[in-house]
Amino acid sequence: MDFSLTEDQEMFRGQIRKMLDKFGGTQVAREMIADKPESLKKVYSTLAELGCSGINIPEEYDGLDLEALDLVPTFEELGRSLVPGLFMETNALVVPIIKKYGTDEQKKNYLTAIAAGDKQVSFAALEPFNDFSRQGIQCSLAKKDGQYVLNGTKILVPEAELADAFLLVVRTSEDVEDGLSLVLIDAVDELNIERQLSFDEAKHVAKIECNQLVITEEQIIGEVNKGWEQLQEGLLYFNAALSSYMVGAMEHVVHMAAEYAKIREQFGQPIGRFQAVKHSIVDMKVHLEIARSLSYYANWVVDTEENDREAAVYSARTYATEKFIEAASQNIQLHGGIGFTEELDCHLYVKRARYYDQYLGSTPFYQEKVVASLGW
Amino acid sequence: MDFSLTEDQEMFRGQIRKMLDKFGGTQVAREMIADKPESLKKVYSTLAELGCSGINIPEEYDGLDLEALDLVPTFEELGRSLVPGLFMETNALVVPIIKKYGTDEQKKNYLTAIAAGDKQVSFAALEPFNDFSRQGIQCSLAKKDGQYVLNGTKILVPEAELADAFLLVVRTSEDVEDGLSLVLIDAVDELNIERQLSFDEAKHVAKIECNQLVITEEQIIGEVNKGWEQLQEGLLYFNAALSSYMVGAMEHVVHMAAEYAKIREQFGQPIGRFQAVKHSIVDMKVHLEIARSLSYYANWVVDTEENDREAAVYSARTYATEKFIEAASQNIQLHGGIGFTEELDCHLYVKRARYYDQYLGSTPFYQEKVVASLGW
Amino acid sequence: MDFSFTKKEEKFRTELRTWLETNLPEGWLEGKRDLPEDLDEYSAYLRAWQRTLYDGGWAAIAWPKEYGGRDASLMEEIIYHQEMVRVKAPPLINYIGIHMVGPTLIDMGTEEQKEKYLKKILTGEEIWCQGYSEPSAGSDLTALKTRAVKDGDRWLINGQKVWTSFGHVADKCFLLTRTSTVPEKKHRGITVFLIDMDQPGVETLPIIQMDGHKDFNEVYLTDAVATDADIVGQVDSGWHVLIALMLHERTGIGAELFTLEKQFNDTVTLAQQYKVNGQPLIHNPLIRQKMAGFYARVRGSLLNYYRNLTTTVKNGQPGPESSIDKLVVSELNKELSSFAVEIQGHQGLLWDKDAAVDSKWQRLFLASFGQTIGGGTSEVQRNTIGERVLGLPKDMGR
Amino acid sequence: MDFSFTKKEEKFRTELRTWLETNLPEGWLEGKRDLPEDLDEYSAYLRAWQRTLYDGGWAAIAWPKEYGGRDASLMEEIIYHQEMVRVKAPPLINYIGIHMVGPTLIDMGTEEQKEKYLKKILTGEEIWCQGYSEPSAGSDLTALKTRAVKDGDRWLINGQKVWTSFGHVADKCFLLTRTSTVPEKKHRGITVFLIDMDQPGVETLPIIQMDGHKDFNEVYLTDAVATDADIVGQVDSGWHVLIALMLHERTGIGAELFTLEKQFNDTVTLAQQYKVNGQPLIHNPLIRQKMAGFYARVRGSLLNYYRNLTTTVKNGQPGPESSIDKLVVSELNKELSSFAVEIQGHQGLLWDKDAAVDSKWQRLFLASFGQTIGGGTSEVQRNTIGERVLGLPKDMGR
Repeated sequence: MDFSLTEDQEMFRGQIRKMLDKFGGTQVAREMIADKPESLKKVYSTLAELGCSGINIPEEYDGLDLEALDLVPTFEELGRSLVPGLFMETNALVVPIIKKYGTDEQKKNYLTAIAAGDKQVSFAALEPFNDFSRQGIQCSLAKKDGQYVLNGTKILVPEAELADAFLLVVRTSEDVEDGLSLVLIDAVDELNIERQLSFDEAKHVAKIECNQLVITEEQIIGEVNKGWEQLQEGLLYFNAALSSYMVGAMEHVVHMAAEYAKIREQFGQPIGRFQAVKHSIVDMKVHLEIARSLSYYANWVVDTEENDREAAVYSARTYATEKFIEAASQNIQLHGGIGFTEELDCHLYVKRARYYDQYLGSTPFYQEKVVASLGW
Repeated sequence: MDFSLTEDQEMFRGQIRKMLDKFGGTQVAREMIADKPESLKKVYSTLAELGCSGINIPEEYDGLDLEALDLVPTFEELGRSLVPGLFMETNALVVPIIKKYGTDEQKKNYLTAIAAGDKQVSFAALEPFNDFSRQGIQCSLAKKDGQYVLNGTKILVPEAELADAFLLVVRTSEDVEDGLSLVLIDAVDELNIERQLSFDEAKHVAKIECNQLVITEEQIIGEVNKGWEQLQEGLLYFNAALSSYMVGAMEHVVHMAAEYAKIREQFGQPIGRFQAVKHSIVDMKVHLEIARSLSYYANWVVDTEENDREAAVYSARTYATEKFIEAASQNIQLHGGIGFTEELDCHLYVKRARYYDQYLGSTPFYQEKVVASLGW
Repeated sequence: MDFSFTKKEEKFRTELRTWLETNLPEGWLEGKRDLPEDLDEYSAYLRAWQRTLYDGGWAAIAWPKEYGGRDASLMEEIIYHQEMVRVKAPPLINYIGIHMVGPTLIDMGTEEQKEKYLKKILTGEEIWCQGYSEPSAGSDLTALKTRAVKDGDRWLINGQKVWTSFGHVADKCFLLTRTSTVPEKKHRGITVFLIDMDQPGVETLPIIQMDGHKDFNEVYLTDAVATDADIVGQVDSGWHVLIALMLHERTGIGAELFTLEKQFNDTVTLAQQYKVNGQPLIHNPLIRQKMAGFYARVRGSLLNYYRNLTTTVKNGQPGPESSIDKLVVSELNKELSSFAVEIQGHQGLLWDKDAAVDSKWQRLFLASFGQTIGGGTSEVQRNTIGERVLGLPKDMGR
Repeated sequence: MDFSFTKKEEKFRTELRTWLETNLPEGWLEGKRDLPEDLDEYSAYLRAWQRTLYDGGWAAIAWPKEYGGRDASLMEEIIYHQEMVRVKAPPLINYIGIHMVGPTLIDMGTEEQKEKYLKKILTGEEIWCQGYSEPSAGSDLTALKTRAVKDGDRWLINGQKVWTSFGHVADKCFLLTRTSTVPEKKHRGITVFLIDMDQPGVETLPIIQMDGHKDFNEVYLTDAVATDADIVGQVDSGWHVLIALMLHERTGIGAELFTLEKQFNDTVTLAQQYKVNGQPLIHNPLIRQKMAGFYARVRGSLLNYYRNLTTTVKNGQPGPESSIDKLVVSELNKELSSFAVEIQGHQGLLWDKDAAVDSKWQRLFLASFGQTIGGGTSEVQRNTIGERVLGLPKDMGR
């Protein structure tokens, strides 16, 4: 038994951390708040140069043909600096789906470009006043006169303006159980993209309205009306990746809290001497380490056929989301007044934690999946 | 506005506390563990002498015709010393039901005897592997050849051996919504009472099996098939009383924890100086005070026609049960090893907290009642 | 036990309510409640509102009549806060002047100080701020380092204050300074000055908060000037003044509790009206359960406040238990506002004009982080309760 | 990353499993697992079980072969614990001898001590207890007051120990005493003695716990006798011995985690089989949600343990992070056993033979209160983690 990342994986983490430190860590996110995506774009081209974007892509499409686990250092480091962007959506959601359900043509078109860092794909799933569930998807794709016509509204589409393509979940049948399909849209120009104001200003989101948009059969991935099942495969990889991202972010939160508690003095003591402060940081640290263990395992198990594949991934996700927002919130409290300022990074972590807390499904949604997958 | 007990009520509290202190506080409960009910019986006759058992009984039945609020000091003090027995079942459940729904004959028989301290009534509602709900009541009362015949099993009937009578909830119709009735049984000899081992050994419970037991129409309270609705009136008073009992118990728990934290030294400090200990006791205290405010209001509102009558009572109950078990558990932790011994009282409070936690309905059961009563 | 108000109290409520209906800014009651964004306009708007209050005799009801107040009872103050919350009245720009500085001057100011300041506090002509916290003196105010040194017949003050609310609009500051570093106990050697904000030695910089607001300021003091006549109480006895002042702030927490109650009621409405997949949230059993939990806690906090209030009315001063209220309301507010965002699902992430219903929930959530820090962190509150209410031993360094 | 066991490890598992199937007490595997109530019979029964383990070569697998062990690897120890939990094997009556005293003597005992004690530890001929805690030295062991004073060529020991597990059956005690009160640092001046429990100066009284059990004892020492030959290490250097001993207890927490996992799985079965109003509990959405939460935490704790174990295997010693495991498992155990009682509704209040399913849940709930206290309270664990893992400043008095 060996439950740790390899030396290579850890070395790779070091490279990425160094690179992001050069960009100033959270500076990339802060520039997005100021609507300046240049640094983010550079980070992404550097990631591609380092080979990140090809990690989980087969060799025949110019990838490295490695596993989900090999993406963990990248995601943790991106989380540590709260780098926004579409890396997770592209490599941990779209890539696994295309690998498993895409046609040769789709693989050739998408995987090669993604491996090269030339294509970032966003995910348009959420709709206004619906949840992320079969019933919640009402955006419709109807076959009419031999053509597929798309109508409806998607909201909270991440980084839509940076996206080269979109994956959409759409309704192709009234059947609640089996009525959804997955569609890839490249023709970004034809989409009506409108920026939405985001609670997490460093994470840009947009509304997409499709009005009689015509698409071709080739844009549908896998089987029509089986989109929700196919999406689950992608969600497994995505949630494993998201857990790692949040672990990276949490790690930095715990670091901030502990280091501040060592130097900040009140009542003649470093505040880390007070048990209310000390124990609170300890609890954050304990949760972090357990989240990390869950996320490592999730990223390992997702590439296996183990029985607990779903349960492990969704447990990692729910645990990490819950503990990340808790730690990020507590970090502000521990910093006191200064933690409440825009100047310090504390609030950026709370906002991102809030952003991911219910992204693509709430905790009860995923907990029900855990229980169901275990056959309870 | 005056949100406090009157001086008379507080003076009355003093009398009861003095009396119970003479009995050695939790000594009464400890003697019940040793199966010696003598002290408990004496406590009850003393309470009757002090007039407690007639507080909420009309003057025409030799009572004091006071209100639920006037019972608060008694219940708090009984809780403080964890005195078991049927005082709450009798005065806060059976009395309100008989007052509202009983016939003149029933009132005369029961209320007069209760006021005099000559009759204690237990409550037989719970059944094995059912919950406390309409569906959960399956014990049946059927009319057959002009006679009422009772069949079925009740469990966890409190202090059955001390009871002079029992109130039973039984099924008189298959109708799930409207099929229950309330019955009073005096003829204790005909009941098959069998002691059950209780997790809270100071609180005796029993199983009652009724096998073709014949009862008369006069033993039914109020309208047949309307028993569940009528019971709700009693449950309001009972849960208001129970909140007070738990507030009294919690108060003693907080007192124990705080006093121990002042004298116990470790690492050269009284442990109450350590924030982990101090803040934990503070949280217990905060919860206690809020529980007390809720319970005072519950006992006031229950005798009014205010809109929030149900919401207030059930909020008091759920808050008090939740915070009492939390405080009682934490009290053991704060005492360290000695808190884990049989010798100290800490564990008695945890066991009683556990006993009441789900007694006559769980927290979700009562929370749903709160929400429903507010029309949300 | 009696939850009714007296006839006199009800009359007071009706009088205030009627006055508000006539005198609130145009359209306010109907929902036009936007305050100007520009700082000068904002300040002018709120000064005008305070002047209106003053003209109606509603600016400082708790002050003695001789100083322009109404000699209001505690219950009347409570009613005042309830009514203000009910109509979501504009903020009181001279809150610190009215509720803290004024009563303190009435209590321990010189005749000259009363003469000079009280009237202008009432009218809003002079807005006050407090100079308390410093970069290294937050929870521990005794660590303050801003020095006041006698220089001939004047005092020169040097140092830095932080978290000064209303600092950017204030004309005057109630300033804590260190005038002696000798004594063993650090809370001796502090002196309170009443200084002009509009002088060359005072520079104010806004602090940008995590919610984008700029409610607080850094105040830099470089040879700021005051005289003996500007001292409140005695030199080196500022700690007593500070404690007296805190006691005067007797009903602020009530206003916060009424606001919490209002926000809870709004959350109920939100859960009833907000639909997911066509179903109102309130039908969701998990949400129902949580709402019932909040109901118990919000009601419990309010009732507990009323119980403490009863003690205050009966004894003439608040008991130590009343220190519980601030901890409870700030922590509960934090959880409630988080819950209100959370139940909106992914749409809770939309902001401002794109918010699913009203971005006030998101704003409340962000602002709530400040409430468990400002005015004494929850950690310090717990120490105070532990020591004052339960008699537990004092913490390290206290 | 690799979650498989090596062939050698799997062979080890099979060997042990086969041996257990043959050698466990009659009917044990089928569920006849009642231990004798009478103390002497209980002791005899478990000594016999240990003798069986010894005869099979399974008493102390981690010890070096030369002392009667198997030189087992860390992974083999883990497998050993997993298998023992799987068959709910009888408790090891000489747990302290095998896992703590023995390894410490092998490490720092004299040749005479090794000769005299090791074999008898293995066979169960001599049962050991530890004399650590005292009435005023619980979390703070350095406060211990039991004095050992040289009297001619022997030492006389006076004082009181408490929470001595196995004290009532033990033949020998690994005893912490104070031999010097001079030094500034209280953890100097402690000496470890190996003493006879069966001597006039030693009296043992059982402590009745809140769950009715008597697992621990008070031990009164009145001129109890030891000699220089009974000292482990040097006079006044007992703290080092203690630390060495704690490091030897390297896999006990693993056993606790495997037990926790088993209990969680049993809880799942409970929720599937226990019916209320004819419906299995597991159909209740609130219960499903909580079970999913526990699943994440139990799996997370186990995985975290494996991660720490990997570090230990790679570095030859555990990292400071492994101190997290004890806190996590004891707190989680407390919540889980409370949950298992709670979901039984009112029937959770029935006890022993009247229990709705099996009163083990109620017993676990009560016992769980001891786990966050014994072996270092959760508060002390948090201090240790804060200081050793995060480098936070030391607490008062430490």
